[in-house]
Formats: sequence, structure tokens, C-alpha cells
Amino acid sequence: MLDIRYFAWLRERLGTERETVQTTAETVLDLVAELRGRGDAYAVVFADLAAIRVAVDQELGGLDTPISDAHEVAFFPPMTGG
Amino acid sequence: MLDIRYFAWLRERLGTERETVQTTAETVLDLVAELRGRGDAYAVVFADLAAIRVAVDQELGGLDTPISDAHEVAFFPPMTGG
Amino acid sequence: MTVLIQENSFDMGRVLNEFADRLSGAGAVVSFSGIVRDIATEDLRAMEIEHFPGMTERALLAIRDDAVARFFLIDALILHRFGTLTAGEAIMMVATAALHRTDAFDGAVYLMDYLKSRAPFWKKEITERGGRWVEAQERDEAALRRWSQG
Amino acid sequence: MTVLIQENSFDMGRVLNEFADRLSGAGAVVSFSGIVRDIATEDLRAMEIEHFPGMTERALLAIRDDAVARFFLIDALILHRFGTLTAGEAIMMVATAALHRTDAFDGAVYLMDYLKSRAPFWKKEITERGGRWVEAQERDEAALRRWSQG
Repeated sequence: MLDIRYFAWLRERLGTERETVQTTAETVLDLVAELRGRGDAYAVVFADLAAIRVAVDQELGGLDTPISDAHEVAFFPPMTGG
Repeated sequence: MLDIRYFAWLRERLGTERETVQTTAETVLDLVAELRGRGDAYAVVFADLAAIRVAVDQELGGLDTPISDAHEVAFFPPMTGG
Repeated sequence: MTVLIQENSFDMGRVLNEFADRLSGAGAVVSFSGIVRDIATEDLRAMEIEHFPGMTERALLAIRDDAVARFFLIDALILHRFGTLTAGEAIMMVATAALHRTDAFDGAVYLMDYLKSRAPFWKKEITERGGRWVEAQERDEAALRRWSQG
Repeated sequence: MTVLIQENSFDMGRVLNEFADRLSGAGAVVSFSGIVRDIATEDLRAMEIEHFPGMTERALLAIRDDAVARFFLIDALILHRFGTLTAGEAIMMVATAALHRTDAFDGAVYLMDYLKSRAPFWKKEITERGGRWVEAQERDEAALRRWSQG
């Protein structure tokens, strides 16, 4: 079981901030491919991967980051702190 | 009549912070040449002109700054503010 | 208290004094405070700041420790607010202390560059027309790249 | 009160707050405080700061106005003490405010670079061995030259 979290406009578009999925995805990119199949809102949110950042177990990662042992994957737009 | 002021180690070496001189010096360099003739302490203080800065009427100047119309010339070491 | 993440407002002078009072041997202290600006074209009703609790603390601590090591800082502090703010309010603050001014300044600039693009905060501007997520700026990525050169 | 030259100590947090409270429209506030450091090899009994009353005010105002114009600052402040200080005491402080962080940082660095070498202050360290005038550093002249390039 993998926790997935969404922040900012991804959270708003999907209407959810957190969900738990059963997955055999080995990388972030595998997971994105699965999520895209969950419905139109997901297809729209994950249409442009250049606009999305990811954290695996609260560390910034990339599309090729392995997630087989991960507990949590978070998707969000480029950060705007400061 | 021209007011001359000395700061920091120049003031200490000369034992004076201010004096008034009668001079026909046209530039700072002319004035320095006159002052050097005033005694050993002056000769020592003005031996190395690279180690001295000058302000004419409270504006930073150089050896060639004209002083014919000046009221005050100040000599001091490189500044160490901040 | 080198990293503070809070919803409440803060007193930047007090934060600076408390930071400076703890120091020993510092010759230079730099602070940066970020303030919510009004938008040029319309009234900003509020600025909402979302963050990722847990990851935010980890990210800020890592950024802070990197800056301390890289610029030989005697101490460094990051304070960042979340929640709903209005124009004129202070959003965040960093402070650095070093022996010499160059390290204190560089450390503070480094902290800000990383906070802008590598800490999980997202800003949303609320105006009478609705909400708009603030977009990341290419210049902020460019600022980050300077630190990996040379 | 954009330039303050005083013998008394000051509260850096209070100076920062008073500076920030007067601002309108700023997005970024930077402060720098300089603190008397102990000397590595011997005990510093005191740091004496001499200045040139009259010229000091003129020089600081000119440096402050140059920084405001050059970096589009919303406001800038310089505070500098003279007289006898001891280790750990704050000597001076600058504060800058701008729309964006880069201008606020650059403005503060510029103020410090000019204060170091172009404002008529002279520091003398007093130790048990006597007094020693602090010598100007070549690196401070080098820092100034950066601003005349490009």
C-alpha cells in the first residue's frame, strides 16, 4: 500500500489531498502511468510532467526515482517559498 | 588661512588634531611639501603618501586637488569603518 | 530553534535580537525578511500559503545545515509562516551570523535562493476575481544554478 | 532618520522594526549588523572608533543616496557608532528595503563595501600590550572595485 499526496493546484484539481493505492509500480514514472488511467482529472493533472515535482518519502525525487520500498509519494507544482 | 586637521595615527604622531596655517599652496601636494618642512614629525608622517588619504572641505580628494579656495584640508589613514 | 514553521505572525526585531543574543564570536549578522506585497493591478485580499508538514521541517533543516557548512556560519535561522496572510505582513525571515560580512551575506542569499524553489511551500493570491497560484519564476531557478558553478 | 551617528549603544531589533514599520510596498528587508570581535591571540580590552564629525554625516548620506538610486531601494538606513566599545557590542547597522530580494541584498552589500573604505571612521584596538590602529584591508578595496565594473 502506498500513500499518495497532492498539494496546491493538483490537490484542487483532483479534489483530494491524500489517497492510498495498491501498486506494483517500480518508479515514479510507472506510478504516474497508472494514475493517468484513473480518470479524466488525473489525465489532465499529469498531462505535463515538466510542471510537476515529486517527493518520495519527503525527499525531492524525479520520474526515475525507485518507489518499491517507499511509503509515501507526493506530487506538487514547482515550489514558491520565501 | 587654512584649517588643517589630522586623524588617527597622524593626529597621534603630530600631537595635534588641528592647526591653522598661512599658505599659498595651490594643491594638496604643494601643501604637503610645505608641511614636510615644519619638522621631523611632519617629515615622518608625510614620508609615504600612499598611506595617507585627504579630504578638502570634507570631500575626499587626491594630491592634485586644488585648495586655493578651500577652508579646510584633512589628512588621515585609509578609513576602516563598518 | 534554528528552523521555525508557524501560522502565527512574528516580530522580526525580536527574532533578530534573540538570534544575536545567543551568538558568541560573530562579527557580522545579516537578516532577510520577506513581506507580502500588494499586486500592481488589483487588490490582494489575502495570500494563502500551503506547505507539506513534515517534509517542510526536513527541507528547511537541510538547507540551513548546508548553508552553515558552506559559508562557515556561526549560526543560521529560518522562520517561515503558512496559512492566510494579508499585504504588509511578514511571511518569513532568515538570519545568519559569521566572522566576516561576506560569509554572512552569502549565507543569507543562499538560504533565500533555496527557500524559494526547494522548500515545499506554495503561495496562492486571493483577489476579488478569485484565487491564483503563484507561478515559480525562471529567475529563481537561475539564482539556484549560480551555487553549483565554480 | 536615514543616517544615525551616535556614541550610545543601540537595539538592533528595535532599529529593524522601526525601519520596517515605516515602509510601504516593500517585499524584501535586509539588515546587516557589525559586532566587535575578540582578537584571536590576545584579549581585546576595547575598540576605539574615531570619526570626522561633519564629514561623516555627508559621506554616509551620499553613500546611502547612491545605494537607493542604484538599487531602486524603497528606503535605506545607516547607523554607525563612535567612541569606546568592547567585544560583543554592535558597532553599526545598515538596513535596506526593496520590491525584490536581489536589490535589497545588493543594496546592503554596497552600503557595507562603501562604509568600510569610504566613510571617515578609524578603529583602534586596545589590548594589554597597548593600542593598535586597525589597518585597511586590500580585500575591502577589491570589494569596492566590483561596483565600478560592468
